[in-house]
Amino acid sequence: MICLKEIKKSYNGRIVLDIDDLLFERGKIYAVLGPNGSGKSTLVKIIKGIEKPDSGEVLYTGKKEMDFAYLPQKPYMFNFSVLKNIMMGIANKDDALKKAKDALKQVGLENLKEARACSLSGGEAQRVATARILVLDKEVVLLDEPAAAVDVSSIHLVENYIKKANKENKTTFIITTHNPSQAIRLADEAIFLFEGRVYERGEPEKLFKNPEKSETISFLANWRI
Amino acid sequence: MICLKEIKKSYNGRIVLDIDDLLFERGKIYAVLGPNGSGKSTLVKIIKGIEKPDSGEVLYTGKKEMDFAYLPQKPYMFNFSVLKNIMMGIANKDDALKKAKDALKQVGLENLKEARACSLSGGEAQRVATARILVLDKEVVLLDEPAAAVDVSSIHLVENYIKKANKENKTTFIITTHNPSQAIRLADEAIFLFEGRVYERGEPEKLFKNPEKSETISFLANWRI
Amino acid sequence: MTDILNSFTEAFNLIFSLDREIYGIILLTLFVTVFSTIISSVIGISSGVVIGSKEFKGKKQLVRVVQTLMGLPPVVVGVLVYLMLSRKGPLGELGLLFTAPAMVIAQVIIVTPIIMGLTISAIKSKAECIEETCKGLGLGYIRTLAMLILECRYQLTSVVLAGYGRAISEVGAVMLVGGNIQYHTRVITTSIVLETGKGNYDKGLALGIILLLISFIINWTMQRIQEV
Amino acid sequence: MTDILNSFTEAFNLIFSLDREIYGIILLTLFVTVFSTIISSVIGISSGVVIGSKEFKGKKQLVRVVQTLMGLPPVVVGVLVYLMLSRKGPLGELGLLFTAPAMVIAQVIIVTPIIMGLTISAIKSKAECIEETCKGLGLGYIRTLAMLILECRYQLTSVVLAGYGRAISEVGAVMLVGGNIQYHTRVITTSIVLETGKGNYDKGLALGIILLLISFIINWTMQRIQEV
Amino acid sequence: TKNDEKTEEKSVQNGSVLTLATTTSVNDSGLLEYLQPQFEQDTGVTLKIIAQGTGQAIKTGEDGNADVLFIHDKKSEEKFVADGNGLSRIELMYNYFVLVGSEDDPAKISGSAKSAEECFKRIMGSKSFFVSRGDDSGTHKKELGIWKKAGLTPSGNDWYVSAGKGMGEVLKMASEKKAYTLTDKATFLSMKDKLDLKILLMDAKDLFNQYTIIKVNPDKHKHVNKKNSDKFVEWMTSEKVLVMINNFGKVKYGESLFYVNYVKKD
Ligand SMILES: Nc1ncnc2c1ncn2[C@@H]1O[C@H](COP(=O)(O)OP(=O)(O)OP(=O)(O)O)[C@@H](O)[C@H]1O
Ligand SMILES: Nc1ncnc2c1ncn2[C@@H]1O[C@H](COP(=O)(O)OP(=O)(O)OP(=O)(O)O)[C@@H](O)[C@H]1O
Ligand SMILES: [Mg+2]
Ligand SMILES: [Mg+2]
Repeated sequence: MICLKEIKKSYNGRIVLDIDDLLFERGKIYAVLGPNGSGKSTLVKIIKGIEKPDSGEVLYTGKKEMDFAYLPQKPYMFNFSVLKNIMMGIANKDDALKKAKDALKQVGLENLKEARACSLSGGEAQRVATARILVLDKEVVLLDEPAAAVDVSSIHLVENYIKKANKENKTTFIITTHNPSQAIRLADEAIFLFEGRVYERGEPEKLFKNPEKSETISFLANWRI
Repeated sequence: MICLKEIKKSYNGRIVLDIDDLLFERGKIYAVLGPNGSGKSTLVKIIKGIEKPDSGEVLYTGKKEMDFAYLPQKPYMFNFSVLKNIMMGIANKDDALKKAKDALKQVGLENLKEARACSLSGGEAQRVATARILVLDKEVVLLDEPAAAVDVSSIHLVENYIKKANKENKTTFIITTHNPSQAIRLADEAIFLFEGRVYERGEPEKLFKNPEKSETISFLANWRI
Repeated sequence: MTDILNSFTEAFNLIFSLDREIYGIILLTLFVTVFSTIISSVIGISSGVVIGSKEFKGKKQLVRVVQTLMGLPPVVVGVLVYLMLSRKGPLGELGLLFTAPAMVIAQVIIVTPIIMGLTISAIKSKAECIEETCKGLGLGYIRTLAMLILECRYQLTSVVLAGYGRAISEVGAVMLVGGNIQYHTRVITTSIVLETGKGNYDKGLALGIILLLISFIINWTMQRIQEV
Repeated sequence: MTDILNSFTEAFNLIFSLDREIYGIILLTLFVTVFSTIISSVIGISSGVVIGSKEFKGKKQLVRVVQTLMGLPPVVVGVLVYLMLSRKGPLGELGLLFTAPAMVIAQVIIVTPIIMGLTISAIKSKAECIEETCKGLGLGYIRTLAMLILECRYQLTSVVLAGYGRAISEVGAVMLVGGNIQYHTRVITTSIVLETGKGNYDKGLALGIILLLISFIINWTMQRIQEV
Repeated sequence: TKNDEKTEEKSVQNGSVLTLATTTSVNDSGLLEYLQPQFEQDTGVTLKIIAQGTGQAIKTGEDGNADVLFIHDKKSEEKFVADGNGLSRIELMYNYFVLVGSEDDPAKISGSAKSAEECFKRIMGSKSFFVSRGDDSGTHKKELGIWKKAGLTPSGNDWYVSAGKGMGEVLKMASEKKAYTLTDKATFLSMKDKLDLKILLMDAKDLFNQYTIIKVNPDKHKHVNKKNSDKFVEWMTSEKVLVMINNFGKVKYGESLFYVNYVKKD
C-alpha cells in the first residue's frame, strides 16, 4: 500500500499539490486525470521520491519507492540502440536480450531494434520508453502519460501490455493520462485532480459518466464532442 | 499554394518519406495523420525547409517557406518568462505585449504570464508554444502535434484559436495529430500517411467513417473503442 | 611549511603596503587579462557558435585543429609575436614590442582557441532544438545565434572563466613580448617568475595568493552577471 | 619571417635526426602530460559529475572556488609542490624532487580544477533529465553518474582536451619541480624555455611545432575514441 | 653519443647521482655540457644539472636539494658558507664581464673608456637606454655594485630598463632597443650572430668575474651525497680538467671563455 498523508508542495510560493489523504492499493491500476498543471506529474514524482514534498509524508508498506519503476513525462533516450536502451535497467543480464526483444514486440516496434534511440520519432520514443520500464517487472509502476504521442492504432498495444503485467504479476500501476476513455479501458480507479487537490475518485466509467463536482463536469464538458 | 513533387527522404538507407505529388491550397486547414514513424514530422520539416529531401522539390507560390511559422514536435522553451517567450518572434515591438497577453488568454494560461517558461508542465508548455506561433499572424502555419499533451478541457481552446486565425486571416494550417476526432473538428482535409506514403486524403469525416484502403481501416480499427 | 605561512603574511603586507609598484602591477595584470579575455571571448564565442551549430564539410578536421590549438604553448606564441613585432619583423614599424598591447595580442592568440573549442562543444547539445524552434518563429540567423548563446550562458560563463584562468596564469608569452620591464610591462605572473628566480619563494607565493584573489573577484563578478 | 621558415626546417630536421635526446624529451613529455591528464580526468570528471548533479548548500561557493582554481598560476603550483617535496619539506623523505613523478603531481594540481570546473557546467543541462530517467529505471547512483558521463562524452572529450592543452603547454611548474635536467626531466616546454633563454628563437619555435604535432595526434586519437 | 650511452648505463648500474645547481649564465655558456660526458665517464657518477637564477640556485642548496653549487656571486656565496650551508668557497676560474651596446654608441664609450664606472657615468649623462637584468643574479649584482661605486642611482629613470629576465633575453632586448647592457662574455659570444650588439668595453678591472664551486654541507643535510661531491671537486680541480676549461671556446670563438685561477690549498 502507498499512502499520502497531508502532502503539500509549492513552487515559488504557488501551491501545486495539496493532498490530505490518498491511498493506493497493491495490484490495482490507477488513472490520474486533471487539467494541465493540476499536479499530476508532481504527484507521481513525489510518490517516486524524485521531488520532496514541503510537508507531509508518503507511507509505504511492502516495496519502497526505491523499487518502483517510473516513466517520466519526458523520458531521456540514451544515445545507443533501442535494444540496448531497453536492456539498460534489467539486472539479470542472462535473459536480458530475450526480454528486451519481447518487450519491443509488445509495443509493436520489433523493426526498430537496431535504430539509434535518440533519432526516434516522438511516438516511437514514447513506446520504447514504456517498454523499457515494463520490461523490468517491478511490483509498482508509475507511468506519466505513457500514451500522449502514441498513435490511435498502437495505443491498444501499450494498454494491453499494461493489463497483461497487471494480470500476470499483480503489478500496481499509477498512470497519468489526458484521455478519459483510456482511463475507462484501463483503470480500476480514476482520480481526478484539480489545482493540486483530489476532487473525485472512483470507478472510471461511473466517475466520468456521472461526475458529481462542477469542476469534473466542466473538465469533461468537451470530451467526445 | 505549396506543392511537393516526387519527394524522397531516407535516414540510414531507410525510406521514411516518399511522396509523388501533394498539394496544399492557401486558406485551408489540413490535418496529417498516420501511425508513429509514418513520416508526419518529416513531412512538415521538409515543407518548412528544416530538413532537405534527398530528391524532389517543394514548390511555393506566394509566401516562401521562410515566412512560414512552424511549431516543432518538441518546442524549446527559452529560459525567461512565458510572456517574453511569446513576444520573441513578434517583429513589431509596439503592440507585442498586448498581443502576447491576448495569445496567452486564447490558450487559457493568463495566470502563468510571469512563470519561467522552462518550468512549465508538459501541457502548459505545449499551449504556450502554440500561442507563441499563432501570435505571429503568419499566412502559413505548420503545427506538429500541437495538442498531444493538452488536457481534454483545454483542447477546444487551442482548436478555436486555430479556427479563428483561419477564418479571420485566411491562415493556411498544416497540422499533424493523432486524434481523428480533432481532424474532423478542425480540418478541411485529412491526409493519411502510412510508411511515408500518402494512402488517402479527403474530407475528414468522410475519410474516417468510410476509409477505403485496408491500411486506413486497420489504423482506425481501435479508434473510439 | 613555515614558508607557506610566511607567504600569507607577506601577501597581506604587500596588499596593504600602499606600495605604488605593487598596485601598478596589479592594475596592469587586470588590464591585460581582462582585455584579452574580452577580445578572445568575442572572437571565440561568435566563431564557436557558428562552427558548432552548422554542419559542413571539413568541420571535424577544423574542430581538431582548434582543439589542438587549445594546447598552444605560451612561449611559442610569445616567440611568434616577438618575431612579428620585432624591429626586423613585418610589424616592427608599429613599435609595439615590450608594451602592454603586445601582451594583449599574445594572450588573445593563446586564449581564443580555448574559448572557441569549448564553445563548439558546449552549444552542441542544445543547438539543433533551439535552431529548429527559432526558425519556426521566423528569427533570423544572427538572432538565432544570439538565443543560442543566451540559452547556453551558464556553460559559456565557465568557458570564458577557463579562458580567463589561462590568461591570468600564463607567463611565457607576456614575459617574451612584454619584457617584464619594471614599472612598464611587469605583471603578477612575471613578478612571480622573477621572485622565484631570485629564490624568494615566499614572495612568489605571496604574489600568487594576490593573483588568486583577483581571479576570485573576477569569478565572483562574472557569476553575478550570469545570474542576472 | 625567415626565422619562422627556418624553424619549420629545423623542426623537420629535429624529428628526423634520430637524435636520442630529442626522442627522450618527446617521450617524457608524452608520459608526463598523458599521465597527469588521465589522473586529473579521473579526479576532475568524477568529482565534477557529483558536484554538478547534486544540489547542496554552499554549492555556488564551491563552484566559484573551483573555477578560480582554473587560473592557478603554474609557477605558484610549482613553488608549493617544491616546498612539499623539498628535502626540508614534509614529503622530502620521498626524494621525489627533480623527478618525473614530481612533474606529474604538479600538473595534476593544475589540470584537475580545469577539468572539474568545466565538467560541472558541461553536465548541468542534461543532468536532471538523465537522473530522473535513471532513477525511474532503478539504476544505482554510480551507474547513473556513469550514464551521465557517457551521454556527455562529446563535451567531456573537449573538456579533457582543454585540460591536456594546459598540461602540455605549461612550463612554470615542471621547470621548478622537474629542474629541466638533461636526459632526466627535460620536456619539450622546458627545452623551449631553455632555447629561447639562450636567444635561439628558431630552435624554440621548432620545438613548439613538434609539441603541436604531438598535441594534434593526441587530439586525433581522443576524437577517434569518442566516436566509437 | 656512443660514449654517452655507455656512461649512462654504467652510472645507472651504480645508481650514483650528483645534483649540481648552477646559474643559467654558466649553463648557457655550454661549459658544463662540454665537461659532463668526460666527468661521467671518469667517475661513473651521473651528473644532474639544474640551471636556475642565482638566488634560486642558492636556495636549492640551502634546502638540501643539490649536492654542489657552481655560481658567481661572491657576497651570497660568502653568506651561504657563513650560514653553515656550504663547506668552503673553491675559486675555480674567472673571466670578465663585458659592456655591450649598439653600433651607434650614443654615450661614446667605444675605445675611449677604461673602466665600467666611467662608462656608466657617460650612459647616465647621455640618458642612453640601458637594460638591466633586474633579477638579483650575479651579473645584476655586479652591475648594481658599479653604479654604487660611481655614486649614481639609475633606478626610476626612463632610460634605465629593469627587465627581470635571463641573460639571453636581456641581450635580445638590448639589441631590439639599441640599448647598452652588461653581460658575461660567454653568453654574449654564444649569441653574437643573432644580435646587433658589439663589445664596447672588455677586460676592465672592475668587471672581474669569479666563478666558484661550493659543496653543500653534508652535516646540515643528510641527503647530500658527500662522496660524489668530493669526487666532483677533485675531478674539476684535476690538472686535466683545468686544461680543458682553459681551452673551452678556443675552437669556436678563437679565444678562451674562462681562465682557471684555482690555487691548490694545503
Ligand atoms: N520546477 C518547477 N518550478 C516551478 N513551477 C513548477 C515546476 N514544476 C512544475 N511547476 C508548476 O507546477 C504545476 C504542476 O505541474 P505538473 O507538471 O505536476 O502538472 P501536470 O498536471 O503534470 O500537467 P500536464 O498535464 O501539463 O503534464 C504547473 O503549473 C507547473 O507550472
Ligand atoms: N534523424 C533521424 N535519424 C534517423 N532516423 C530518423 C531521424 N528522424 C526520424 N527518423 C525516423 O524516420 C521515421 C519518421 O519519423 P517522423 O518523426 O517523421 O515520424 P512521425 O510520423 O512524426 O511519428 P510520430 O507520430 O511518432 O511523431 C521514424 O521511423 C524515425 O525513427
Ligand atoms: Mg505532467
Ligand atoms: Mg512526429
